[in-house]
Amino acid sequence: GTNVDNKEIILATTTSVQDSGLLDVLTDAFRKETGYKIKAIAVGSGEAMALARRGEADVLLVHSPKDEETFMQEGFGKSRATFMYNYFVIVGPPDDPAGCSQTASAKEAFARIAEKQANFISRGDNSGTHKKETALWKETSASPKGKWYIQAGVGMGQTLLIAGEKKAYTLSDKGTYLAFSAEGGKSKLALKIVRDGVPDLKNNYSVIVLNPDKFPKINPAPARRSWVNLAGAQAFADFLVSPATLKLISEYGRDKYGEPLFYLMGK
Amino acid sequence: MTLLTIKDLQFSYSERGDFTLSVPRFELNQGERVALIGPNGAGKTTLLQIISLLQRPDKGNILYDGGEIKSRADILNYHRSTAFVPQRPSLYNRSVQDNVAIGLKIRNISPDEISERVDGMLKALKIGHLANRNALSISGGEARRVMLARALVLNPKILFLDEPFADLDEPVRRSIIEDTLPILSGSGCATVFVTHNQDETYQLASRFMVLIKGRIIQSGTAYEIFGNPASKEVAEFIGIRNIIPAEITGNDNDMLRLSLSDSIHFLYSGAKPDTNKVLCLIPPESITIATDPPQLHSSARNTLQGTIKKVIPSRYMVWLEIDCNGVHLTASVTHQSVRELGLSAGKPISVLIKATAIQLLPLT
Amino acid sequence: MTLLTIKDLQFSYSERGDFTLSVPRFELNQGERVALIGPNGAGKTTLLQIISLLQRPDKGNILYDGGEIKSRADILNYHRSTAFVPQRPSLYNRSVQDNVAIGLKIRNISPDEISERVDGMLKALKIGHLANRNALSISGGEARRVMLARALVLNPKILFLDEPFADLDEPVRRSIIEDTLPILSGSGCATVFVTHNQDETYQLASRFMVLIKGRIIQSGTAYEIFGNPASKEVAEFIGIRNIIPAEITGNDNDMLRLSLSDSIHFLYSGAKPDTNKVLCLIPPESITIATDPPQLHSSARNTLQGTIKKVIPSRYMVWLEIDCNGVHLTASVTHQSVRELGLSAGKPISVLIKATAIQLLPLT
Amino acid sequence: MNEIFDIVRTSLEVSGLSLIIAGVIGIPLGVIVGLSRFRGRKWLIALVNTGMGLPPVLVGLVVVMMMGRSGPLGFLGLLYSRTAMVIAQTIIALPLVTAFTIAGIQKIDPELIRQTVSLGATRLQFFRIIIQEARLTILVALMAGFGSIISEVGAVMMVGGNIRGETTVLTTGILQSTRMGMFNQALILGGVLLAISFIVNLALTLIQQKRTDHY
Amino acid sequence: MNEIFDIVRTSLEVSGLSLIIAGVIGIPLGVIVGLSRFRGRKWLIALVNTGMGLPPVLVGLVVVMMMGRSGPLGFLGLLYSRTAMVIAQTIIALPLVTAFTIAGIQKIDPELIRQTVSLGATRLQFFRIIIQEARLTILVALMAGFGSIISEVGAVMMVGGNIRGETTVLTTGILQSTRMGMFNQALILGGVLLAISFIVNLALTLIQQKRTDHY
Ligand SMILES: Nc1ncnc2c1ncn2[C@@H]1O[C@H](COP(=O)(O)OP(=O)(O)OP(=O)(O)O)[C@@H](O)[C@H]1O
Ligand SMILES: Nc1ncnc2c1ncn2[C@@H]1O[C@H](COP(=O)(O)OP(=O)(O)OP(=O)(O)O)[C@@H](O)[C@H]1O
Ligand SMILES: [Mg+2]
Ligand SMILES: [Mg+2]
Repeated sequence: GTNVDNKEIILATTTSVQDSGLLDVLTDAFRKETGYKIKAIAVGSGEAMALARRGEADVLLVHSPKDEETFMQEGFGKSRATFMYNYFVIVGPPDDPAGCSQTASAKEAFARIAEKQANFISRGDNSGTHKKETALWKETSASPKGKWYIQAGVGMGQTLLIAGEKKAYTLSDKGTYLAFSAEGGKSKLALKIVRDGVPDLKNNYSVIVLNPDKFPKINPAPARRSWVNLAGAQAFADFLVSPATLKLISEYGRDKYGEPLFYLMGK
Repeated sequence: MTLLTIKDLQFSYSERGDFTLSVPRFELNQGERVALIGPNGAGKTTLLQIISLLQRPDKGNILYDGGEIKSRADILNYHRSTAFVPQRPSLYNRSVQDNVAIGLKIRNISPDEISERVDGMLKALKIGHLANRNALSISGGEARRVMLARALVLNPKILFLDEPFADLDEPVRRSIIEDTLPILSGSGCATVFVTHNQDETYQLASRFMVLIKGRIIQSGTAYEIFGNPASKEVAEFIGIRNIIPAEITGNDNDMLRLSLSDSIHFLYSGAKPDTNKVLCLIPPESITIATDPPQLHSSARNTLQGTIKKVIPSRYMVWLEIDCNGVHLTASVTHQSVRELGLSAGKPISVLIKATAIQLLPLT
Repeated sequence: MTLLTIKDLQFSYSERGDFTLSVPRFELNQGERVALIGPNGAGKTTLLQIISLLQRPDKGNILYDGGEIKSRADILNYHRSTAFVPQRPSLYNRSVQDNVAIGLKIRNISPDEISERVDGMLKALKIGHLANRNALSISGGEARRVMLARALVLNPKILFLDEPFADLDEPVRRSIIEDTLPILSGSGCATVFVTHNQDETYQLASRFMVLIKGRIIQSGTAYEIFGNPASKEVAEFIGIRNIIPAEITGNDNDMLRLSLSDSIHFLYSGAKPDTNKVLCLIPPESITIATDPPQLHSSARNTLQGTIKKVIPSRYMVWLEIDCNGVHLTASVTHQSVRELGLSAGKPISVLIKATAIQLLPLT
Repeated sequence: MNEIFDIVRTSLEVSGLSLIIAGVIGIPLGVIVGLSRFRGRKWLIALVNTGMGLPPVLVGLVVVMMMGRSGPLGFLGLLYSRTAMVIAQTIIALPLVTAFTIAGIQKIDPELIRQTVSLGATRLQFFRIIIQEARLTILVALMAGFGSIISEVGAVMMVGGNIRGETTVLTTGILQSTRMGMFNQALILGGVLLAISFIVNLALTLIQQKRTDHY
Repeated sequence: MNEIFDIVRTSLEVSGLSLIIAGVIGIPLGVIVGLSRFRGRKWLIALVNTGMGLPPVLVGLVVVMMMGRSGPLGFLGLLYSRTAMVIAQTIIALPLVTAFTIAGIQKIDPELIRQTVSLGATRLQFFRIIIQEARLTILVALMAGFGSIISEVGAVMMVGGNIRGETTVLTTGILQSTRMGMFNQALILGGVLLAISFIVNLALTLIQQKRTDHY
């Protein structure tokens, strides 16, 4: 087995969880409860899984369901639990030239944008959000190509800024959007949410515990057979789905934005 | 015609209080060659930099061609009319040719004329073969020649030279001193130069200024300076080796009697100084040596007996250190005399000193 | 005792083919003072750098104290036994005191001894007052003294000096030449020095080496070099101003008859050279001047009639340029003779040349 | 392949132009500051040196705030364009170029500077001669400037937006590849960047060292 | 407030230590390369100069790959620690420090170098004296090195992971604040960074300029 004395866990996580501030709350609570120390590396979901494939992490917190499935199929993950979600939002210019606010689903909204050739900023970086966007385009069967479709390979916050500058639509996680418009005093976003809350904008977050057998130790080092701190990773995954934690998650953000930033699965 | 007038000059290096340069008045005339001489650290370089407008004085006016130098344009015009060769060669990281041409280029002379003048000057200073070499990889004397070429090629109205001949070999130094500079002066160029080589100054200067500790102590012709140094410092600096304390003890046929010791007395034909205690200066070149029996020369009135202590041959003459009953004298004689009189250490001789060659300074 | 031996030395600056230094053999003995003289660019500095192991020769062996210098340790030991004063003062950006102390610090001398020796040396060179000044803001001559102090304070076994006196004032220069260096030699230190000042060389050197275009053309005592230059180049370089083409046209009482022109003939008492066409060298100091009527001196056998063209006074003597029926001669005489004989430009005179002073070189 | 080529071109164009502007401003500025004696000069030099430590991210942030729509220069609509990238990179390169020009100028023998004045050079001629004399250090200054901006990612990312085919440069490309987990592509782009940097530097170094060997 | 203080301390510790290591390696290296004549020296200099343009992101990537668990140095378990950050920043600062040391050394009068040899200095003494003589340029080199790493974000982010309270430094803090839309906090951190940079540089510049004014 893995060494119980190893009190450090490397968590590769999507930036949105860290940027929303939830991660700090969770890791602090976890540490208090179990004594484990979490080293949280906030990268995109894409990089997070790439790092994990190389064995650089013990546990993942990601939101890219398709890739997660592949990841599991390849045997990199020992267990996966989708434990919370929130919604992506489609944001766009306040005058909503493509009329997305009149649509009933994200798919429809994307189709309108493509049809009107309204500017759209894509994150183009294999992040969870980008994967979601790609999936949505696939559903609409409209091909996102042309001058209106701008691929900015930057983080979510900056993508929002670019969208604001270029009077463009974009797909964002809600937390980042709220953060950027709330403290936007200086660079107030010239954007509003044009589509929200529809089922196909659901954004599922999963925790994946790495499979230690995939990462046998090559160099002899004391006490551990695998790189992966399985015990710790498992403890964190268990912690996340424990009732107390779930309560914490469901309350998070309510005081600041009047609504929670994340919802529990099945609720 | 007065080219340059300096008035009430005052300067000191900001960080230090122990050196002040102070020149109440200095004038420079067309065609003149002024030698600025003085001990190390006297302020010669500093003064030269100030009067060539490369160092701003704390106080003082500088007039060029009758007009006071005030505006930027005046300064530029002055720099374009003058040339300055610093004590330490400072060359650009370019070819020798380009280094010499640079002043002309600055003056927007046509390339053809530049190349002609530069070539001529390089030949004159015998550095034609270096034209295309990088100026940072030549020998010390070659570098000095390039510095001189750079200045001379400009045909300046005033030439400032700070130790310009230091590492030149004898033939080139001679040709510059005997030909190049006199020709320049002939065409009206005024020269102010600093050198520690007394032969050079003597041959070149029409006027001397002795600077000691930031002050001009004496100025005049070679004859005045070397024959009549104004103070003990000047006398020591110019190498009047015989500076002997003495006392005026009486008169003798219009002449004063000087006692150098109980047994040694000189006659002196100059004016009587204020005090009786004096310093007696005897230029080494005014001492004549005779072998026994003393053969009295007409113009040498004072005769002493002595012994040669040391014979120090030099290129064109020989130094003799002589002991005359406890008074030590240095004389300079020709190689010929040494040979003919068979002068050597230990030999007893007569020393003849012309009364008119002796100079007295009050002992203070 | 031989301190240093150089064999088969060869060097050239890599980028250029036109200069090669080549010294087949050079030996330096304890207490010797060797003057390396030669025109600018002859290779004196280069040679000095090589024998002080600061420049690696292309070829050649260097033996110190009998052993060949090979290992790093040999080199270090050599550097610690010698001292080098470069042509251009190069000081560290530190106080004067620290600049002088640095060699001693490198040798791990105790701080007390260092401070004592440094203080003494600063006083000896009259720069005690500069001890705490930054060495980059002192005058040229002061910098030179610091360089000398840095070397002398080490009590080296060999001292290499490249133009060490260039910008020193006369009194300090004299005290170094007449006192400091002779004392050092007395204690066994060998000195190799370069200078363009012939007075300095003459007084200081026990042996001369004339370097021209990278080759040692002549070596010997002052008497040999200045009295008997080995070639026209040497003669020109050392300032034998009278170098006149002549022809041997006959014999006269064991002496050769030299014809300088149709009307001017000399007698010459040396050996007959291989060719009849020769260069006739007449040292200026061996010419005696007499006013009319010609007063034949015993030792001056050749008398010419001439006119003074130019009188060039110098510090301790006077140059006369004389025209003798188309043959131009330069003579050096004393100020006293000039005064006593009333010599001035335009004056007709007799020129007396000692037959033994003339030297012939084959004209090639 | 074609895309890499485009990225390289963008990188070179943006950083090249920035370097030129930084040189045109920074070199004369460095000469002036290096040679003149005026009150507050030390502070100015400290400021310039501090500029070398100017965090590119901060430069990016400020440029975004100035050039964003709501910023004072927003009306130009230049954010997320190459122009904005050039502006940011110029700001980053400028202190470096200036600081090293100052350092280079201060190394010139004061005697040579005096000599240049005494030769009667006008201000412009003076500058030309001194810059030419300090050319080797200025070359190093430019190399340092080029190195800093061609390899800089924070600011170009923020002001350029890493828009594919438009403002993606080598560094933002590397970052993006990394984020996408495409480490190999990141390494390839890194290799290209290093190769460019090496070639430029080798050329400049050869020029530079050729001249100093004379010394 | 307390957090900002911690971040500042981390920044100073990491960059300070990196600078010290880079100095200890880079200064002697620069002196050697600057003074010796050996084959391939120009190439080495070009390489060092290229190093100045080493993209921090690339350095970060390589360090991640070397020190990651699967990398050859993985057994040390040092990724996402300050040690890793120090390693990355040292790699970034080293070429800068070396290059400017070389430039500074090459400016020293060759006569002075010869003089130092002729005084009989051992290799170590020689180094000490020459470094002391070039101290002003070396100071600039260190300033440039410090400036480059204290303001660098790409590499520290990748190898340090921006772990709160542990590997968050000023720059990653700025980036994080920006990402979270907290522009004010970003500006505050930026201000702190600039202030540190300015104070360090002012101090060094005052030392430096004090000495050169003598000249
Ligand atoms: N660093 C260098 N690189 C190339 N050539 C050089 C270098 N230094 C000197 N030379 C050349 O080598 C020759 C000898 O120079 P060196 O400095 O030894 O002359 P020198 O006899 O000392 O002359 P001077 O009396 O002018 O000091 C000259 O032709 C000179 O131009
Ligand atoms: N840059 C400087 N800063 C401070 N003091 C200086 C500076 N340059 C020279 N001095 C000092 O000023 C005084 C005059 O120096 P200056 O160079 O004018 O002397 P000098 O007469 O030319 O001497 P030398 O014959 O040695 O060349 C000296 O005491 C010297 O130490
Ligand atoms: Mg001087
Ligand atoms: Mg020389």
